[in-house]
Amino acid sequence: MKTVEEIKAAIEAAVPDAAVEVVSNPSPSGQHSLRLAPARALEVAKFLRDDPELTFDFLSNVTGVDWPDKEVSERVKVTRQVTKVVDGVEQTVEESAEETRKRVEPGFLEVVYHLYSVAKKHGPVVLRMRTVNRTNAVELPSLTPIWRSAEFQEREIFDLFGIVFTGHPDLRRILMWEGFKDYPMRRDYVEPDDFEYEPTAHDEVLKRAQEHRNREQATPAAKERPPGAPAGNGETREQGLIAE
Amino acid sequence: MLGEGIIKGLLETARNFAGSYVSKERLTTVQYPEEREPLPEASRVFPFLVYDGSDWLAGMRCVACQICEKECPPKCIYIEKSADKKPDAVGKPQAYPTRFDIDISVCMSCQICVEVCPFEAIKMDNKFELATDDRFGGLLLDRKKLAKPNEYYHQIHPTEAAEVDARLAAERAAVEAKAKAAAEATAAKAAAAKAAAEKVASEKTATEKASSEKNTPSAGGGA
Amino acid sequence: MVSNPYFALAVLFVAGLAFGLGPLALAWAWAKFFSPRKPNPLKNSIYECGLVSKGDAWVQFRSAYYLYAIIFLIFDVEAVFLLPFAVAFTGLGAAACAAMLVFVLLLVEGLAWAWAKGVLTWA
Amino acid sequence: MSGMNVPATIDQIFILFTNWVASFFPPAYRPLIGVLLGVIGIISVFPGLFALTVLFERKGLGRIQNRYGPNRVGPYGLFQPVADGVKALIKEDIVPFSADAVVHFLAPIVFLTAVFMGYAVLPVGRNMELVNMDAGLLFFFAMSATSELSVFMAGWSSRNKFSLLGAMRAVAQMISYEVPLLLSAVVVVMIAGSLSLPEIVAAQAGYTGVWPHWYVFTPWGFASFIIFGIAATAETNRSPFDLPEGESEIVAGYFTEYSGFKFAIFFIAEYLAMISISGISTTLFLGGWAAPFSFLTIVPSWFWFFAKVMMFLFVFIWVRATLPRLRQDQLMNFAWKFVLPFTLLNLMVTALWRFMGAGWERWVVSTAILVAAYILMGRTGLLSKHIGPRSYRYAE
Amino acid sequence: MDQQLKIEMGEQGIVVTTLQELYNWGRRSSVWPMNFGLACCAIEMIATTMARYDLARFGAEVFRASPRQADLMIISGTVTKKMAPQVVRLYNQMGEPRYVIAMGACAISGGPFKQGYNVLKGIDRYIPVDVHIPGCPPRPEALLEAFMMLQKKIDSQPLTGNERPRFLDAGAPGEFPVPEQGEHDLEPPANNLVWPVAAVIR
Amino acid sequence: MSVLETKMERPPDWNRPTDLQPHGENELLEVSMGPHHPSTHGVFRMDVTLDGERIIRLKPVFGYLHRNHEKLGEGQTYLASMPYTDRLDYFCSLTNNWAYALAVEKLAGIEVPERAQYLRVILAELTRAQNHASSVGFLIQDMGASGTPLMYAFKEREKILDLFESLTGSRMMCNYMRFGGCRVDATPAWLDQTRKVVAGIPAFADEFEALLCENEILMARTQGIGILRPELAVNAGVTGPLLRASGVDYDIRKVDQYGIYDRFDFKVPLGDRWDVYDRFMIRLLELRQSLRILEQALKDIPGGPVMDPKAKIRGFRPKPGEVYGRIEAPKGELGFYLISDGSPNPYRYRVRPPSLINLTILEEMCIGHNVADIVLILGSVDIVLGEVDR
Repeated sequence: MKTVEEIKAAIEAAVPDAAVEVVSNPSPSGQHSLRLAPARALEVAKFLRDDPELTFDFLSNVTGVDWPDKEVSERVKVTRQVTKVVDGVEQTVEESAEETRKRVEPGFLEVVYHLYSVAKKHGPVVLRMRTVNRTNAVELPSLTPIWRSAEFQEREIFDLFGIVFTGHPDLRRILMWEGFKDYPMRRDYVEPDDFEYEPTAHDEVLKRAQEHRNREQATPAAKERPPGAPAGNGETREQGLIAE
Repeated sequence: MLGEGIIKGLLETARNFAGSYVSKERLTTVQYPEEREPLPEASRVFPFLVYDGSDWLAGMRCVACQICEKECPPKCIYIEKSADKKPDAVGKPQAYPTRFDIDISVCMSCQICVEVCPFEAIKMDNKFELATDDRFGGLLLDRKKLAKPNEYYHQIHPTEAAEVDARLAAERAAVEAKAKAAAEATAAKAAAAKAAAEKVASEKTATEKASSEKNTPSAGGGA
Repeated sequence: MVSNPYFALAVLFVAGLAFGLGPLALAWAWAKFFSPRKPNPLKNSIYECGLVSKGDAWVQFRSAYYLYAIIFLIFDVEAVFLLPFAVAFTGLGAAACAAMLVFVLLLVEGLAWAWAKGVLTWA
Repeated sequence: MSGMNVPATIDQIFILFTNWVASFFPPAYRPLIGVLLGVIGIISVFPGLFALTVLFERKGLGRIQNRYGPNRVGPYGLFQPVADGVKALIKEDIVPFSADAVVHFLAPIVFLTAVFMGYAVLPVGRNMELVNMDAGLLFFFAMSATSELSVFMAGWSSRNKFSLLGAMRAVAQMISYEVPLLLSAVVVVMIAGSLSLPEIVAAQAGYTGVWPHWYVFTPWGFASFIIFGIAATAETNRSPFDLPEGESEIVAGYFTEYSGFKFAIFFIAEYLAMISISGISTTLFLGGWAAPFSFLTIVPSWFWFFAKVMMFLFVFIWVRATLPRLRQDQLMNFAWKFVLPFTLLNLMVTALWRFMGAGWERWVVSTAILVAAYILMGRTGLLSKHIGPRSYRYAE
Repeated sequence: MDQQLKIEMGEQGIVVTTLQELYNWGRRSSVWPMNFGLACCAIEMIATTMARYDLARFGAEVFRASPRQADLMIISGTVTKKMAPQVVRLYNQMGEPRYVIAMGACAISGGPFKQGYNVLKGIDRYIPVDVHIPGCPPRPEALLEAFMMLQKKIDSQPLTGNERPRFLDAGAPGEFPVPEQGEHDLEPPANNLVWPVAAVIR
Repeated sequence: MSVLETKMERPPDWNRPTDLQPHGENELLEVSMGPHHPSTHGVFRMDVTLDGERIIRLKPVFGYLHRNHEKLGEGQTYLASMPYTDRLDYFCSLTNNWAYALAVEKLAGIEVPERAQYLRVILAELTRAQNHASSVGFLIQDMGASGTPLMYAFKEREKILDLFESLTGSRMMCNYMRFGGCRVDATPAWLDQTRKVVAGIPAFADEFEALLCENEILMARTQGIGILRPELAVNAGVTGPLLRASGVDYDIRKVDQYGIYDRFDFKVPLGDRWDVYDRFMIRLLELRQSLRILEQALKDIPGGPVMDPKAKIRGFRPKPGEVYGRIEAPKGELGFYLISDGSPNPYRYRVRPPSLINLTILEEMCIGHNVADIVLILGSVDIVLGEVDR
């Protein structure tokens, strides 16, 4: 099989303004990937599938990855103009110094495609695409028209990461229910706090349970309930005691 | 011919029907509450805590290092460490768990706690008849319920327990040997120190003596 | 009246009815005295694999039944005609049998025609 | 008592008992008593047989599947059906709010009553039938057709989609297998010359050597018997024709919305229908209550009847344990394109049989025609649908 | 039931006692489970009905697919928040008397998947559970044991009096509200009639 | 000749199968089959629109068993995810273990000792054997047989589960493989027992085939049903026996030769008619091939350690990077995609489930068929919901 660089060259020969970048992978697996520009992705994908030498007819895996905004602190060499008194005269000189800067690298969402060839029995080739940011309406082109196998996987990414795939024939939530608002696989997703009555002995859970209990007792519903109303199958259950 | 395959199938089932009256292979039911298949030795259900000797609290191998609590994938272990210390299996003073809970309504029987435990303190039980109608009380095992003697461990996993015991014994022997060596070393050191000290002392006394001797005349002289 | 065979049938009919209704009445009484029925909109809604049933089940069902029903009717009538013939068959001559054969063959032809026309293709 | 024939007494013991009970009443009431006792007999014996069948089915299935089956409730699990009955009685009866409550209620009752009516004409032993009707066979078929109607009632009234599908399947099945069922019985009527079931039994009486003159031992009779068996399986919704309740496809089919004892009634009625249709096949093809060998005639007739019925039931269970279900279009195709033509052919073969006299030639000719037709039709049927075993290739 | 008790009850009303025994015997001996599998535990549930363990010995191999005809719901596996309304609805559609076995860690508490955002932390937040079987998955024998425990429980339920089970009590609710799927979570997160808020005593 | 060597002709719009039109003026019936349905193999749901009994539209609905596997995997260590992989395809915990271990080993560059490789092959093939047998049993069960084939399959499965239990301690959730080997070594007694069980499987397969293969009802029900064209199968990412039943020679054991599969002599059966019967038969034939591999592996298994001594159980932190590792699981290609950022937890943990992707073409295969057929087609895809929804 061709190396990633060769494939890149082939793509660039076929789709001139493809703007493919090689992303190297430092792990021993050596699966380097190609980053596509979303604008030309469909053409590149079509080329990869139909090129007689490559024939990546089998799209195995489609994944989303969330890269949240991250604060990078780096040491930068800066040159700045400083007014100094040199030889008794005040002048502006350029001086280079090192300083620690904090900047926020803007986050993005990424989609990773793993391609194999069934006809030629080679692979994988890894394709990646990035969104511009992490808002709720980020768009990427869908590769489902090229490979049907992307259909459910892209729906899943839409469901869990919130990437909208343009050109997808049936983009609906797949795993969560219709009407669910969040994107749970994003790294900043906060899941609903429903451990409150969990009877495990973990302290934080117990604390939350206590808080919940206080909240619950303040609600009118709890007051309406007759004391000792049958709970469970007839027997009045001892209110879930955790005692030692 | 139409119907041939059907007849073949019918013969097959008939064979099984008749066979169920004669062959054990064709009547595989184990009538559970009365008959039981012996569990394989490796069989695992939920963890328990091993203790040595007869007193479950004193002999508990667990030193509340909380590794298992951290490594437990579903986070079903909860440990509180004691403030004081008691001697462990080896004899070293160690902390012990004042609280060791396993929520078996969460536990996934993965055995990772056993793998990561450096003290051979937590092992897998093979008792599976734990059904209960008590959602909370019945399914939260505290350290009292979890503690099982080493003999029980030997009973359910004999090979493994023997290995563990050998390992522990070796460790203990090593520790003892080390302790002994250390003790000897300390003794020797102490002796050496003593000797040195004595020497120093003797020298000192000698010098003192000398000095005193020296001094004495002067003192004497002074007197 | 009693010797009439239909009397026995009537008795059996009543008994069969009682065999069904008796336990139902008993079950009703049990529910009345001990185990109260608690109908509620959730319990008495239509079962559809755990979901709320959408749309009505009473729809006009496929028309293919119509053709089958007609063929069925023809052959059932044929069978009714055949039964008296069959009862008398042992005493009949070859000519009468040939006549009957023509009758049967006519129907067979009808079946063959329906078959050839694709009526008997249940898609 | 020297003049008394002991086997004959045992054979007629129920008749004698009835007469004995009736003798306590004024003569005018005696026929009434006879009828009542007969009805009581039917109402008690066949449901008892139902309970046994259910138990044996569950145990038999168990044995076929290498396990025991119910064996804990009572000795050897004998009380299992009783417990199920008690459970069904106390179970809550749910009628969906949107269902047609009247029809929903009537369907099981109609089913059960119609099935019971069928037993009226069934000769369960020598002189043991409730009604000796001239058109007994016709009456029986009329009643068995009613049961399908009630299945449709149940499915339609529930207003459940799965029930509806089940009901529609039941209708399709009924209209397809009613005809072969009737026509294969016509064959017997042709030779026996009567629609009365006792007379059909009588027509099969007698032995050649030790062998009985049952219709199943003739080529046309055997063919009819097989067709009748297939059609009967379909009529009673038994596997592999259990489409109306096809559990793996349409949940529980027409009785999806039935609970409590109404569901139990469906259950009972289905098994009773199965028993009664086994009884009819026994009567038509297996000589009814006649002993299988001439030297066994001392065993009472009712024993033989029930033994043969049990044998049928065993086959039903056996087939259920082995075969997967047919699909609806296959079921219809099989009925209209294989069974019906074959039945019509069999009709003609039967006529030929009568006209060929008593020689051995008629055996050869009718067997040859039927076997040839069977093989031909079976092959073309399978080939036209490209159905058959396959061989497989391996990647190099 | 010991002899003394029997005599006492006999004085009170032999009819009720006999009826109760018959009633409980019938219920206990003919528990038909619902053909209802959720996840991994369902496979062990199937294994329990298979030749090796043979649930049929107890008369319980009649798995009915329709909830109308089933007595026992074996919650065999993880109940997700997407599935929970359906489970509760199915439970509601079963005829009384009905029982629930929560099989496996997931059904009891969410089990190993407890931390998941789509996993219900125990089915007994919405419906009453009779027997819990811990294990992941419990062995088939454990299910059989739980089944026998359920039978014992049925046996101990009186027909009349204050101790009678919920479904014999006209005042007790027969309906268990189906939770709604909200924008972030199920609403309400639990049915307070069956799931009392835990009191924390330490 | 492979179908794929010919130039594939694609219809212009392959994205969605077109819905059929009802006959005449029939009213349509909208039925949801599942999530509680006897033949959906779990909590799967198909929203079908019926014209009579004919399917004219079908929408699969997933997520009823979405257990947040991937999210949980990102929140805990590499090792802690291992027992969770057992619960993906809960029929085949050992192949799941292997796929995950393989991915992590690739990510961190860990070698696996010889004996461990052999043990992995033995366990994976045993898993495949029991999975195929029970999947065929479930298929026939969906066809309406009252459990007999399933019972026979489970009888055999119990024997294999006994082996798993006596080696790994658990019947289903084995949690046996580790990064760099296997958790415990197999005793000679276990190997002997395995040889005995393996020797008994052919008799079972013969019996099973006699019971089923030539049964006319079974053939009539399955032949010509649910045809899946090879071009579509490849394009839709279908893998495993389903793909091979469509006549495409693609077995990852042969293609990637992961583990030590290059040492074994086995063949890949292929179907020519692409229907349900082919899938059923391919599974039975693959079962026979698995037995061949098992015999060879049990003969050749060497001694030695089962764990790479350098491998760490606790505090395992692979270097930053990413990997996609895949194996031929009994249901198809099971892959794990991992991104490491150097911390003890994977940054991204993704499972490529064969069952979910094999369902992509469910709609195409079902449309135009009967209600009775779709349960068969679904059964022939052989899904496990734990893997579909994760």
